[in-house]
Amino acid sequence: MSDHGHAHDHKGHGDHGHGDHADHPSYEKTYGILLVLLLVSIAGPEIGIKWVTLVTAFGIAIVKAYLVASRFMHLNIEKRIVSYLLLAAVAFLFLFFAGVSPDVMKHRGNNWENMAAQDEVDRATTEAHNAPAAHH
Amino acid sequence: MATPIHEHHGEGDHGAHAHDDHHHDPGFVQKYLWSTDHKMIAMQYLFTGMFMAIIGGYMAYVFRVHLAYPGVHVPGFGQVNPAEYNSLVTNHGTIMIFWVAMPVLIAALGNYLIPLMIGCDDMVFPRLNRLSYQIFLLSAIVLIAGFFVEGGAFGGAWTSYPPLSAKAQYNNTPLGAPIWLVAVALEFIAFLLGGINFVTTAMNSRAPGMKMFDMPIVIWMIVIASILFMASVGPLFAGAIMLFFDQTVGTGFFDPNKGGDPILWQHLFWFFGHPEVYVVLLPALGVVAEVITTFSRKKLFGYRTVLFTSFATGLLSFFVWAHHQFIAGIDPRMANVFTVTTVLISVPIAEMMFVYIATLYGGSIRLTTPMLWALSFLVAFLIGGVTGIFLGASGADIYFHDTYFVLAHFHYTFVPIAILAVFCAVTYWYPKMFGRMMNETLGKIHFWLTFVPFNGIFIPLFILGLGGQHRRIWSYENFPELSRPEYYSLRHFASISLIIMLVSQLIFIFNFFWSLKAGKVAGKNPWRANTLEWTADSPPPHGNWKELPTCYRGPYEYSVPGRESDYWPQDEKS
Amino acid sequence: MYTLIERFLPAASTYAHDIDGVIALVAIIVGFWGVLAEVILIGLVVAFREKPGVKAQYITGEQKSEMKWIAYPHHLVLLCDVLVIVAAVRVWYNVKQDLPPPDTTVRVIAQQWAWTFVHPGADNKLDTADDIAVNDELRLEVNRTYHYKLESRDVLHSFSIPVFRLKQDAIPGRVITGWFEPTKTGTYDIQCTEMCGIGHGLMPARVVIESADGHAAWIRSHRPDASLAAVK
Amino acid sequence: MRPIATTRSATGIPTGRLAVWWVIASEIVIFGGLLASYLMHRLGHPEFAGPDFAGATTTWIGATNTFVLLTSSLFAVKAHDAAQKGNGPRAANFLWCTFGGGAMFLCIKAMEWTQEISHGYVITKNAFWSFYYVAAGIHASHVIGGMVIMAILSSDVRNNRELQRVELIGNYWHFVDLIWIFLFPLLYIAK
Repeated sequence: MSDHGHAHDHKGHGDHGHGDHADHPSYEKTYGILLVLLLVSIAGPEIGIKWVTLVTAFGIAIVKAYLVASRFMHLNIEKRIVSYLLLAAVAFLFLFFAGVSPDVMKHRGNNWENMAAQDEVDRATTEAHNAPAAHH
Repeated sequence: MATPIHEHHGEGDHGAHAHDDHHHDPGFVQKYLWSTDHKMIAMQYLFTGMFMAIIGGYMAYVFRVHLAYPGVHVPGFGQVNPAEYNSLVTNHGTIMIFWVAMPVLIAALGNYLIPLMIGCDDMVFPRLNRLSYQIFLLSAIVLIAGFFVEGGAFGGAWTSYPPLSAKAQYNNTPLGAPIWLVAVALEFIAFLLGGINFVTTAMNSRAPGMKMFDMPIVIWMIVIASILFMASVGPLFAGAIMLFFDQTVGTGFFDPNKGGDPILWQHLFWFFGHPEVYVVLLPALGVVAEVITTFSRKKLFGYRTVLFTSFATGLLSFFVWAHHQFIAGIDPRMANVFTVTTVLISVPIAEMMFVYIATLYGGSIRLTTPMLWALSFLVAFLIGGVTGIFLGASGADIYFHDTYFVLAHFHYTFVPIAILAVFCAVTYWYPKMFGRMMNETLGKIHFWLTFVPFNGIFIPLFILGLGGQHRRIWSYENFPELSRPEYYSLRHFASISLIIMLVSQLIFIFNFFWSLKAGKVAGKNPWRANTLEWTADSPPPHGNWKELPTCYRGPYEYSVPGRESDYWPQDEKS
Repeated sequence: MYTLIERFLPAASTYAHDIDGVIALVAIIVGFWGVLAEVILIGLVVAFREKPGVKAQYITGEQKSEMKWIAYPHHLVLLCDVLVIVAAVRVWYNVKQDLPPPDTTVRVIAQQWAWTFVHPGADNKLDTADDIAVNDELRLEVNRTYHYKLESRDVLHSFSIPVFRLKQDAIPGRVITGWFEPTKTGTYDIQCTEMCGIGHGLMPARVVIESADGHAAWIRSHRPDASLAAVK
Repeated sequence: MRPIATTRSATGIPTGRLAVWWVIASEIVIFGGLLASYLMHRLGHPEFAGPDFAGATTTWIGATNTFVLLTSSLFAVKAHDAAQKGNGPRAANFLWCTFGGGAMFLCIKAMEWTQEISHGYVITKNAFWSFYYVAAGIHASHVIGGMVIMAILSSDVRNNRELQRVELIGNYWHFVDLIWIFLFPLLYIAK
């Protein structure tokens, strides 16, 4: 963002620079791994077992995310605080989910019932049975 | 990039005109809208905020008079019909929180103080800073535009709960509702940019020798507040986009008939809405910390205690949001969890209050105007704080929810934050901002004519709340329990107090502009304070210092034993 | 027992006094702390006004001996919080979570901007021919346990009966169940306490609490067929 | 004319990069709020797996787009590598490759959406499609933003000016890639 900053940033990089060239895993290799993972995540559902699908879909998404964050965004050689910062942001989302899902994800609870949502589920599922998938 | 304007003398003039920023004479724009100087941008925020405060105050005047004297022709407005009434209360709330408290406490103070107090020449991203103000100004214009469109301004309360806010057939403001939403979203973007700038500046650009724990409390508070804002506003921003699609293209994110859920918005809103309270509270507390230490010539009682309690408050504030929804249809079991967290947040806040009070012990207290504002903040905020316990306790909230007790409670927190603390800050840093002292006598008159009527407004409203008077009601005529004569006398008292409070602001405005010209010249450090901004010229030139200061000690070294002078500036070698 | 809130409003339900009790407890606790803090604050300001030749003391507040001035009140506040939480949750559980078996169930339907109260009628069953649907008037029999099934036809509303200390939002698409047991005969306000549009201030309703005979007479006076139309 | 403030680095992280980390942190909660809301509906509504919902999305198109973005991310990181070695022109070329990746992603998206809309799967079809278009739409707007920034930077970079910015835009681009890595299973695979 700045001329001075420029020079400085380069010093900043210098320190990492070594890391990058000496022992930083090669970008092409990381890329290869990512593509393999992508193929697995597509193949997963073909097996047709639900939990396998979940693992191949979301487990692998997390692995991919980790690879990109650590090796492409260089969090592996960045100051620790940044990783904590980003993880904290993610943590807040789990908090949000934990606080909200009892009301939004569930359709009935302690002395309340979400009729509209249940009707929607029934309507759509019956529809699905009556008219089987005929798209693309 | 546009070269920042170099202005030695004219800060005052910026001030004087900056509040009608929407002129279109290019020279004027170059000078007042296109500057990248953090002090100039702070002034822009300050005066835009004050301008919006006048609008918000006017709205309060209109609906208070209407409530006290139903059906009366309100001078300067006319008869208030239900739709207008809803728009007024909705936008009063929105403006006072998003267009007054936020820009003045975070943006204006943050922009002005962060570089000066940590001893650098500007924000790290001056152009980003300028952009953030321009987006903010745009958002303000968009919001006000909402009043002049077909159907009038949005009137679905500042919480904007769908389905009411989502469907024109329900809220009868087909254009007002989306415009309101767009304005708020723009405002969020402006403060995200600003916040990133603040946090990065404070993290990276401190003066040589200034360790993290040498930063003045107010800077810490503004940084923590910015981080709270960044971490909490995201879901609501996403929610705003979803609601906007509900309003404009008819999606059903919050529409139960289309598989959506109105409760989701409430959660998205309050997950932001509650931390937001602390986003504005913390900077106010920071200002008060600076002022009471300076005018009691005391070291802050436990600098680290204050920091850790504010960290704790900030973190806890993410775990309490649903106490706004106890009876709003969430699962009753969740209410118990949120009661615990909510009541527990009183611990760090109470602790912070104790620290501030303890700081006064053994001091040598000078009751200058800023000090009066600071003390009044503590007095009023204590009341606002303790009355919050009634509402955090789920059992009691069943009765109090959405009554005037709630309203009086949060005005006893927000008025100290957005009015008392802001006057405290302005009167305290005025000499630095404009190089001249404000008139003390006028200042004290203004103080008493603001603080006393403020209590006169909201103590009666507390009582009405105990009587079960609920909020956002156009007329009490239809509710026998609420239209008793003794209740009306309370409403009269509140409304008249409000008018007194509003009128007495003229004293401040006069004092402000009169002192620009006639106030006695302040010099660098009129209050004999320690923090770095007082070592720069008043007003500081562009770039703030000839050569940037170095920091040798913490900000609160007052009355150190063995020194004949009772203060010890941070940049003084020994 | 005559509570703070009763100075303003009668307590007309079985749990009204419990809720008033929580309010009283909190009032005592925070009243003590609030007054104490204000008195100390103002006292210190008076005691330590600037005096010529007297220099302020240098107290860091970081030593153990000084920290205790924060630590003691800190623990006391924590203790008070626990008291408040216990009291609040106990009442909350009784009012919102644990519903006693009903003698009668009424359906409360909110819409812009009116209330529809569906009484079960003589057979004491909802959704039968003799249901009595009335706009803006809820008819109750004193000392009888009621369940209400709360619904909304359009936007959020809130079903509030101040004399019962009862309040519950109505959510479109959901049915929320709650309870109350009137303890006083008379006619009182029902308020909508959730912003529901232009008419929010204009949807008042009344709750009429009658003796057993009075209520029976009212039911008899209603011919079912006519009332059923009102539901549709 | 840039302030000295910008050149200081008390944390040891260059100011620009630190700011980008904060940008990313605030973006995480924006997308996270949306995806958390989507996840609640997805888990609460089994019908989302059905034919008129996620069932109608085309996995292979989503997969292709994932591949495209991953590739563009590789180019972005190569650009950063070149910039660190002080080779501006090479960095600029890689930036334009990344730009190309983004463009291809958008084209594929456009075709995909055209096809779906022509099948009647418009944003108001049902809750799933509302989330589908909004989530992917916000993501696409980020792709466009990144492309614009890269186009602007490239000329400076080509002349070996402001090379540190290559890493900044790169980090942002990788983040946009990350979001898609999660959108892909959420919207396409979970049927």
